Amino acid sequence: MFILDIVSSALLIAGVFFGLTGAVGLFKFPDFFTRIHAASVTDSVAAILIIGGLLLQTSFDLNTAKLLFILAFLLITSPTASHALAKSARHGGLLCLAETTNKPTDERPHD
Amino acid sequence: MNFIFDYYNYWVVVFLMMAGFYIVISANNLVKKIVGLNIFQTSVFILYISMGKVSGGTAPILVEGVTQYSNPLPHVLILTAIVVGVATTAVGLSLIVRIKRAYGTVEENEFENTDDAI
Amino acid sequence: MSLVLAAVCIAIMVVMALALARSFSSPTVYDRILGINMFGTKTVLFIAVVGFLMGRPDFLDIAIVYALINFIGMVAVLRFFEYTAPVE
Amino acid sequence: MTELIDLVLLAMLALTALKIIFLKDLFAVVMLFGIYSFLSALIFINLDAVDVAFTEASVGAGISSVLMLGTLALTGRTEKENKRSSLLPLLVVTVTGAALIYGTLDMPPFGAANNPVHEHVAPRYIEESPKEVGLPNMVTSVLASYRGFDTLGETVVVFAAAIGVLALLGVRREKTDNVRQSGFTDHYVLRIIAKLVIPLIILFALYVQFHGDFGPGGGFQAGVIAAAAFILYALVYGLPSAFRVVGPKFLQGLASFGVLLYASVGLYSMFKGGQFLDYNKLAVDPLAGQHYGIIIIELGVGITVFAVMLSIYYAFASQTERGNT
Repeated sequence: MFILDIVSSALLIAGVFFGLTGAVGLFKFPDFFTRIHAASVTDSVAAILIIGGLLLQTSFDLNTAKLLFILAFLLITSPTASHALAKSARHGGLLCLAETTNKPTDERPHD
Repeated sequence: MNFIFDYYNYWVVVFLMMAGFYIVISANNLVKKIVGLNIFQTSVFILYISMGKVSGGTAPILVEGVTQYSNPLPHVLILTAIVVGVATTAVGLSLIVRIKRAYGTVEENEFENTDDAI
Repeated sequence: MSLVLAAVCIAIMVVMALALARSFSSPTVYDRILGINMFGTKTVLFIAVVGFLMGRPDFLDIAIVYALINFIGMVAVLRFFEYTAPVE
Repeated sequence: MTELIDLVLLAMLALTALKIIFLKDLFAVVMLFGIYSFLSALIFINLDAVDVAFTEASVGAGISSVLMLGTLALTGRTEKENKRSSLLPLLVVTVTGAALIYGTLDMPPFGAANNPVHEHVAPRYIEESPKEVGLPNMVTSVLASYRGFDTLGETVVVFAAAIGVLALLGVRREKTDNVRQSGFTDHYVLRIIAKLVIPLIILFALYVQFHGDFGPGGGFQAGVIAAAAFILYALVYGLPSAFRVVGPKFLQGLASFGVLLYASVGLYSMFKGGQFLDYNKLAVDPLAGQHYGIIIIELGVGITVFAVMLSIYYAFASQTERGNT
């Protein structure tokens, strides 16, 4: 049990680390598309690690199944949500940093 | 110090209530008024649930080896209140949609300029 | 073990606060939506950890509901945003 | 630890409420209101009210926000500048708030086990309900059995709200030959994923419906979650496709069926010689009777709430799609 606890703690702490870096990236990155990258990539890694850490503390009952369901659901929906958001932003005429510095016109990108 | 820990929950609830109340009486836009009403309503829910909490108790779902449970009665009252709350919110919002169609605006101070014909 | 869980809990609350701050003051409306989405996914993890911290992990159902509603809310925001986007 | 979490969450809640006051962009206001609901649901979990948290997360954050967004699509998304002075409202709010704070000082301290609230009927519910009703979830036993009459009233109120919304807005069925393209036609990833996720959501709704006796959940929550699955379908694939799956007329029938199912349990128990909604008479063994009664009325509640929430959404969405061509 002792080893399981250590592994579980390590996973949890690593997960929280990724969550924090994602949150910092939300503020530090220069334009929207890099920010969405920071937020969503670290988000999915953090979810895997934290739920993995919690999985080691269950005793293979209904809770394990529920945790796996949450993990699967998050892994399906959260990248989809990020993708849809990025696509809507692109559609709505938001430019990434390279485009705004190269040609400062406000023209709408054709996709 | 103990005094603060005994009451801070109620005080924050009062603050939230007043925030909702302020939105209701000061906002011009009817949709924002509905949001304010909902904030007020949610703060009342928190007040009820705070009263039902017992320190050291746990959720009122029977488990072995636990004797101290939180009070289930406020939970029941609030559970149904939430569903009824969303139903009344829906009626309010549909009234707003009709107001927009009849008067062309949802800003409170612009109604004076239109006549009463629907 | 519960010490680690408590620390993780506090750290997730910090992340939630940061995401909330992002959605309070954001350069574009999409950043606001991004902050809110991140807030939602973090609350799912928060509920899971709190369940284990309090020793009643059978409340993971609520975390599932959060994940569901967060996704549907996100889709609804994008959908109705397309309708409302032209600001006169 | 509970107190610390409570304090941090309440602080976030207060900040969100403050931010909502000052924002002029109504779209952001509604999104922050969704966060506000989420945060209050977290507080409910922390204060042991798991069933309430379940309801608040699905109903408050989900359905309310979606309906408000639908309204905004029709009424415009910015609040106009307010020329009136905000001094008078501030004064009113300060005076009322001070009076309420003065009133809280007379209240019993937060969390004490011997508060008056905990000494009236609550001990009976906690000690006797597992024996009398036979369910581990006390909230469900109180909701469905001890206060069954009250819950019938709530279900009727929800039903009446649906009638009100439909009378005000109505659901316009578009003719099938000129169905406009609606929904996310170019979000292919979203369309595929929605197809994958919707069955999972409906499965989860059924789990919540029938597991509500043992864990958090029940008819109200399950109905809302099932409605959310169909709302997701309508959002992604457009309203006409959703009408082909579940038509508005069918939903109206379903809503009344749920209420009738609930009431008929009460009538049946009267017919068997008991009081209205006296589940003990439903079977030979009173405990089994309680079980049957609770399962059936929860089903009635679930069906009504599902149908009502979905028809309200249909009413709003058909207005939106019509208003923005």
